[in-house]
Amino acid sequence: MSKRHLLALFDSFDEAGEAILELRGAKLKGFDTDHDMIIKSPIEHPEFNRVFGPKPVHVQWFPLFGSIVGCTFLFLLVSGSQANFFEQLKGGKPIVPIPINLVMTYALFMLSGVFLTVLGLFVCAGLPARRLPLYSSKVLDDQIGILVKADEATMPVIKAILTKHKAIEFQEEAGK
Amino acid sequence: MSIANLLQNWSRYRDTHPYGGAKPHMGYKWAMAIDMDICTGCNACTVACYAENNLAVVGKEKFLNGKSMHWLRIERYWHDSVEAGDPIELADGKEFKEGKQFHDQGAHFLPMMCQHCEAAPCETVCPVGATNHTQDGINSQIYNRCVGSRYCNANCPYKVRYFNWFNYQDPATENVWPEPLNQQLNPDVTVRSKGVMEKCTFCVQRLRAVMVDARTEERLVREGEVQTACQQACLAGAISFGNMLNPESRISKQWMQQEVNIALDAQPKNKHVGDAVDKRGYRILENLRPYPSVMYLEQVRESAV
Amino acid sequence: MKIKSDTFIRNPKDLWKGEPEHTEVRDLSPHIGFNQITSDVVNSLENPRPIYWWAIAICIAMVGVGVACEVHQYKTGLGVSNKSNTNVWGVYIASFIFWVGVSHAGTLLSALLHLTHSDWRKSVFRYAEAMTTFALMTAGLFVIVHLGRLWQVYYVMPYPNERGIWPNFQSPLVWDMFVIGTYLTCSSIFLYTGMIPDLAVFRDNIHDGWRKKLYTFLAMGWQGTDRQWRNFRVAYLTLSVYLIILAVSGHSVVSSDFAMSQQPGWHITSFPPYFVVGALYSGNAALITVFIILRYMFRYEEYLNMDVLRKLVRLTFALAMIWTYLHFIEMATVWYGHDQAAKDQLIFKATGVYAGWWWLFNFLAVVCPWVMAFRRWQTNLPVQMVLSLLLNVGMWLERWLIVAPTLGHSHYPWTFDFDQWPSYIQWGILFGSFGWFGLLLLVFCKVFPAVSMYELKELAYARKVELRHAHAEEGHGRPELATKGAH
Amino acid sequence: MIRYFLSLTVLLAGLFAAATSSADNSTIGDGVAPGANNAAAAAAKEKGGYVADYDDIFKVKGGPEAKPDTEIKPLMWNSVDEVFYDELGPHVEQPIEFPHDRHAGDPNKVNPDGKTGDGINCMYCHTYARRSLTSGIPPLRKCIGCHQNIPSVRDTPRIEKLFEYWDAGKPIPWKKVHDLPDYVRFNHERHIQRFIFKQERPYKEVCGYCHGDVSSMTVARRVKTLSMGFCVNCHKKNHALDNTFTKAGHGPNDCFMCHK
Amino acid sequence: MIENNFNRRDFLKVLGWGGAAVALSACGNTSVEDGTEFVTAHSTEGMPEYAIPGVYVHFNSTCAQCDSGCSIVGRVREGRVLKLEGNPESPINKGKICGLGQAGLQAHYNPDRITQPMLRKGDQGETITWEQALTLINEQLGGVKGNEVAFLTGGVSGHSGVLLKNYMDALGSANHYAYEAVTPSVVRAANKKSYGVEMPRLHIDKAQVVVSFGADFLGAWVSPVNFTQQYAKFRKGPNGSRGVLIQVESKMTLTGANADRWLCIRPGTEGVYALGLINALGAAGFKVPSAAAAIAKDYTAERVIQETGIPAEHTEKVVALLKERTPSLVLFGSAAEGYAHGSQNAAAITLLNHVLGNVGKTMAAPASVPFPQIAPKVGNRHALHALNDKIAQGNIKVLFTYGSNPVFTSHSSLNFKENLKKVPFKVVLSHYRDETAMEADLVLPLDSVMEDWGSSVPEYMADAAQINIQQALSEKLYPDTRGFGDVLLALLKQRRPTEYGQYEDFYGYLRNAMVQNKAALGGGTASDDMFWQKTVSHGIIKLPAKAASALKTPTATKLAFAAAAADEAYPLHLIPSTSAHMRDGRHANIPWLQESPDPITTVVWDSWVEIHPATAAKLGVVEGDVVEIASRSGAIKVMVYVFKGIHPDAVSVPMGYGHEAMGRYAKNTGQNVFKVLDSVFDKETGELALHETRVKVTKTGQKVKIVKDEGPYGGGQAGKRIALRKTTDKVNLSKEV
Repeated sequence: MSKRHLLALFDSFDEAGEAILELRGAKLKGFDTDHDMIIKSPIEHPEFNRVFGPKPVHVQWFPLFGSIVGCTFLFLLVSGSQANFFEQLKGGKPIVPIPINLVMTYALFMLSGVFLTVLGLFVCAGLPARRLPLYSSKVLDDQIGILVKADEATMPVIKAILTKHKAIEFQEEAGK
Repeated sequence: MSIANLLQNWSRYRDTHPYGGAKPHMGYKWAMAIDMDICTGCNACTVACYAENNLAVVGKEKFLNGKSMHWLRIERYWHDSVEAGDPIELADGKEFKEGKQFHDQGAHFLPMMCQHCEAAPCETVCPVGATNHTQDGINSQIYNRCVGSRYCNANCPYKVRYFNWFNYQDPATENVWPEPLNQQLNPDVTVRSKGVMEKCTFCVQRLRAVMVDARTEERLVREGEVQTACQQACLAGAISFGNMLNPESRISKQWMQQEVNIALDAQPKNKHVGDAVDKRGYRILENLRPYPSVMYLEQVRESAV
Repeated sequence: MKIKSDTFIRNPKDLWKGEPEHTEVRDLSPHIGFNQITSDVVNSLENPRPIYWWAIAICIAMVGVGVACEVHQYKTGLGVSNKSNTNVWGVYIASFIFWVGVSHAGTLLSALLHLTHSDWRKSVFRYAEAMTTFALMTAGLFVIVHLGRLWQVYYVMPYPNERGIWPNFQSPLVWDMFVIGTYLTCSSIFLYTGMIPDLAVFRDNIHDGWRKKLYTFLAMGWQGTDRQWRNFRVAYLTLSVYLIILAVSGHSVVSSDFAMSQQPGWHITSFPPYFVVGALYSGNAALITVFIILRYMFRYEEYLNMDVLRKLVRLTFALAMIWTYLHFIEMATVWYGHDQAAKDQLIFKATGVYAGWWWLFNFLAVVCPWVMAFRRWQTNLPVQMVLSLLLNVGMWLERWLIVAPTLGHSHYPWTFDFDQWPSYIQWGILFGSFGWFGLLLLVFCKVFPAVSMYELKELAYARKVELRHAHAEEGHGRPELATKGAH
Repeated sequence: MIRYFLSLTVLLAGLFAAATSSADNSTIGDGVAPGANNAAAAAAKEKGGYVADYDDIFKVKGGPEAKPDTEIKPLMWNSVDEVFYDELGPHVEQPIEFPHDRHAGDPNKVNPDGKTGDGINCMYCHTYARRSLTSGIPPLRKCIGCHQNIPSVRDTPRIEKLFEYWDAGKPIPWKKVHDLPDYVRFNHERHIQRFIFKQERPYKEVCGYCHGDVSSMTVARRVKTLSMGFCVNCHKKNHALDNTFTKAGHGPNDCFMCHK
Repeated sequence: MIENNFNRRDFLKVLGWGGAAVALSACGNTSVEDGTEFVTAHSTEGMPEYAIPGVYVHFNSTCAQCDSGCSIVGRVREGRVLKLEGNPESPINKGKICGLGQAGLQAHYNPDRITQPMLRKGDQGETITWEQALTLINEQLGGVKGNEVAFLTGGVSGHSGVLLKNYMDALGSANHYAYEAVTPSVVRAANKKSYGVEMPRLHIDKAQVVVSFGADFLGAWVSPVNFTQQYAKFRKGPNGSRGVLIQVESKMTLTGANADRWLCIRPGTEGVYALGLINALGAAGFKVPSAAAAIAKDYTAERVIQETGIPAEHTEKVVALLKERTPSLVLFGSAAEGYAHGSQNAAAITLLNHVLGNVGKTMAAPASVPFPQIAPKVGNRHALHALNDKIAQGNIKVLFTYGSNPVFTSHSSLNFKENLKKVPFKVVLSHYRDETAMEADLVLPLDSVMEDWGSSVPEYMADAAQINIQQALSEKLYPDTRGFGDVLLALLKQRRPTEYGQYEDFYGYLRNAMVQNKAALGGGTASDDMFWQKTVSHGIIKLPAKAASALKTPTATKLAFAAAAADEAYPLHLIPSTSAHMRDGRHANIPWLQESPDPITTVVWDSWVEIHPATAAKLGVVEGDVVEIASRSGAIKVMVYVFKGIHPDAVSVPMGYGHEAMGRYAKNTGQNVFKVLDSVFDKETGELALHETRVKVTKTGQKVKIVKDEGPYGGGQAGKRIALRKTTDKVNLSKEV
């Protein structure tokens, strides 16, 4: 049974929310709400949390790791290089002055943290992403899009439900 | 390998270098003493310094703009205003405080050059480490490493560092050494290019020459074997220079006799003033704790006249 | 596709009018729809008011002046900037601090206010963030311009080289190099990350040539799926946390250039907070200036509106007061301290050759901000324009009066030097730096969304929610949370 | 997570250690040092900012007639047409193509020109090396001193040229091959004293460490970078001998020792 | 990990500095260039064994920057003399050398030296060869009588002096004039009169108190290097009490700046004060010879105060000190001698010395050279006037000038420059194209001191008699310059070929002359070569000391001092001051000297007028104002330096500045004070009285920034502990190391 994609566009978050709930309730065969349905919206949609329930986010672990590694590395770098063959004698100061090295350690603490945060974002959010099979530029402008993937058989049912909830526009894959 | 160095010799790298702490100078600690009672301010040392160290003669306009290059400058003070130290006349000539009618106890000449501080404020701030403290207690200045941030000068309490504002060796623009004047240039001293800081080096080229000979003969440099240019020129012999770690050297005896300890920022002798009348030794701006290596001997004036 | 919108039909004459007192303005009117936000922003980029092009031209001219001066200085040597062996620093270092300071306001708005969920920032933080980045770039230029042998600036960078030597990590200048570099990198990353959703909108709405390619590349296939939004929120929060720390540490380190030294008037414990607050203060003033310019230039009246301006002005006033306090504290600690040299230094500033400038700076930076305390002037554009400029002049003077008098009047009387005045070269390069900064900013605002669309949409959404509650209380029906305008 | 962190730290540390120690590799070339320094030196020479060569001095002292007929071409980026230039410095065109291999080469080895070397000690001609900063090129007198007693090669072109200079009473304008930048203070005497006379190493090894195997060249050619890293690597090594200046056996690690 | 051929610029690109990196690499300026790296030494002959490239060789010679005759050591490397130090063997300077001497290098390498003989064509000069020049001189000398030839020199001594004398004899001319503009000739005369010698040997180090009437013996007086070294000993006080220096003068000299008590005296009243001191000493119970007492008795304390303006308490202290601390030493210099009654002042002061019993204790008879022909012929100002008169009468047809610059240093009322036009043929032997050379018909370029050979005998010898050898330290910079001796020899060969034909050059003559007398010169039985080698390598011949004859004690004669008449039109005294570096201006073209600040005022590169604050207030001028200083003979415009080291009735302008020619460094630097000097002469010696000029100072309204080293606080210390001074009388420095 081949699967097909359907993108429905809504004007209002309420409608979209209702539609999702109903799709969920419908318990359609071969249609798993968690995996076969993707919401696209111009802003983050607080309304839908009650629909999906909270989903785990792991980005925050990356900076933790990055910062710790980064500052360790930098401290080694700085004090190691101070202790090389050309030790730079500074009158009245030790060659490896710890508090001073901490300043730069702190800087790299943040730098590496930021780098890994972005890395984390890309990894977790799957960026850069390839364009999904069905896409309308409206979803970033002013409409909420619901992209569903389902058997051809169930597709009409889904479409009906969406239409019921004032889906103003549909996009479908061409049939095979 | 640096990491290995770090781990093996950690304690060594934690020593404070080189004064005070457990780290001694390696065989040498060059220091100077200047007796201002017999310094006549004749400028022989200044000219000798120009001759020895390829100093640029900047000319009238640049001198006026404070771009003069004298590593060793003779400062002339008057002590006869109402409170010593108050300005006698401000730049615009108006009398700031009414002093005596005449400078009737003469002037006070003070030769000022890089003090080669043991805890030099200039060393810590140089971003590229162009100025460091050498093993033998000199405040080094590596011209080719200098990028010209001028932070060292900004942080120098004595303002004895001089910056190459122009390309003084370029015959096209600043022709400081026109043919054949340039043939006098000392081959042992770099002619500094545009944009680097320079300062008194205790005539390091002379020191290194004798130190190399000494190493070849497997000994230390002897007292009197080397003189700085200013010391050699000083007519009155007011400048003495030598290795402080050599107990035989005149310099170490002088510091000892004057009870000036290089590792202190306040000399105990100054606490009991009266009885130390002929202990004239002191170091300028000692209280800022740069621990300078140049000791000055106070000028004396006869009170019987 | 071009999105027609009524935002164009607007009478330019009432631009300089402040909002009337009685009308209750919100930071965003609840009647604005998502579509309108998109179309406004996109179209404002398409054709800004003609003054934009004049501004560009002027900026390029200014940059030209600066570059000419720098080339002359590079060829002849730093001497042409008329410094002396006593006054080794001058306008360059002062301007460096000034620009680093300007950069801080952006971080404050975009990061700190983001954490505290103060929504009014949503329309201004984007260009503020851009200012951060560009101000830092300008500051970096000044470091290089200042060097005697700027062709060897790479000596300052710690990389394993064949010479086997390293920079001197004890030097505050190297800390600067580290921290400012970090700050620049991070803030530009922050700027970019925050722009991704909007770039996606542009990708969808712009259809011509290189910009399309650019946006497509930068948007990285953002489609606003729930997964993307989820992670995006957390990442952005994390970044803003880092940015706040950075901003604080950054200017503290810059202040340590002076505080770590031994010179009277520099060696002051309270310098780091003093610098940081001063940075926020001057940065906010600059923010107001740019606010007014952009509002007119790109027809952002709807979003950069009076309510936002008022909040901005109030914030600036608050910062000004904190800074004033620290300013007096700093003087007090010197005055009642034991360091005679520092005391002399202070007296010298107030009575010596720099006295005129010093009092002017005190007037501009301490007295002038009080104008902001009056509600009637908080939204008066001409007043705020002039005022913000004056404050910036004052704050620049503050930096210059930290640098110059101490050098001329430090520990050693023989070398005191009171009559060094920066030559036209220094002024020219300073002048050019403003052009450079303006040019970067203008180009940015033309190419990238200077106000954040998705955050505005969030704001609009929040307003609708409020509207709904209001209606609910009044017992009318329950209006939909439509993304369209409510008309 | 923790394990990841540890492993990565160790990895980075190792990498960094390798990086900082990579100067131990004595064949590191410095992108700028030798070339650019020559260029800058020559630039200043050309500017006439100072008298750069002994024969310039000679010219000034002895008047125009003593001016050497070929002057040293400035080795500059912009004069590549005159001097082919690479990272190791100039390929110098010497006035007389002096065959080092013939003089200093191994007596038991046959050179390309079918002759064996004479195995003459470097310091026989470069006689100042052991008592001066500079190794020195022998006065023409020295060449003649031997060659007037070697009739066999008397009329070979190079020797002809040699005697032309001699008869004209002119110095041979040799060109400097191993040209250190002017801010460096390199002391031949000290190194020779230490390694040849104290440690009694073979002179070929000692001289060759910096100059390469000259005895196999005709005209000397710079084969080592002579960059700072090159010096440093040797100074790092432990040649423990005396205990006067530094306790350590390595060369001085004090900037002021080699920089002037 | 870094790959081997790691490139910095790549790394910069990695850092994203690409754009910048291109600019950097384009510049390529990565090294700080040294002036003088050498390929190496390669020469055919001439490259002596000792000349190892990179190794210094030291040659001894004699400094000729001034007439003190210090022995110097030249540090020579690769044929270039790089630095001058003092020769420790010389009793005069004992291994030291002053700034002026150091600067001899730049006199040698000076870019403005004349390199070829020049002949005047209209107002152009064209270069000619030496042969042409010498033949030309010969022709010119052909037509004139011997007495119509004159030779004007500075002080000369040694063998060039001998040749000069012989040449004048050969010409049959008696017109050799030794002229020095700045020289203590009245002092010499007075000494001669009082002590029987012109310049007694001074033992400053033996004295406990030195009272100096304007003798700047630390700066520019007679033999400063030697005196400064004595002064150092004197301060340390070998016998336990630190020596006390009292300076009595109207304008603070370098010596005055080092005095324990600087007494500002009304110009010209030094003699009065000396006699006043004698009187006071007598009154204080000091044993004063009756004759002296008789002369001094009129000079009561009141009169002294009234005339000299020195307050009583200072005088009393001085008297007390002189009374209790002996021996003392009284010196007098330009300040005392420079008046119409200068000789009277001098006599009074010598008398004071006698009264104090210093003669024989702190002053001794000098050693003398057994060869009178090489003895120094010191110059004086009178010579120029004599010559000038002759020229004015048109009695001089050929004039040679060497070692002096009369057009610059003669006061304008002499109008020497105009008179010079009356001389048909003027030959100037000079290093620079100075003012006199500009007037010349033929200019002959001289070797610098570093290139020339010679011998000299210093006027003031610190110990036994000595002869200084001047050795060529480097080869000639320019092929067409010749030494003074060589020129004289060449000229003599024209006159007395038989006698001097044998000598190839002056070196040969000198060597021969020395070697011939080697017995008398302490050469003993050494071979000629040995002796000559030794002589040259030491650079000095110390002659066996003869028993010095005792000094004659001064006799008291009646003295009369012309009271300084008040002058309404020209109220102020002008004091032309001598700075140690500028002297009479012959070294004005040496950049080092121009740039090294004047010790007292720290002014560089310009001349200034010192005015006392009170006077300045009266005139309404402040520092930096340009004022016109007008005398009866002329006027100059100089900037004001308000200064408390000068008498309110006097203003002081340094000599030596204000050249109109001579070279790039000297030309138009400052103002020439000689221009304004009146021709007032000392009654006895006929010397020009340098300090007698009266001037009026008027404000021009112009204002300049005065170029000086001192900061805006002047000599103040802004409350910091920088320069510390002890004022005490119980410090004992003799034990200090």
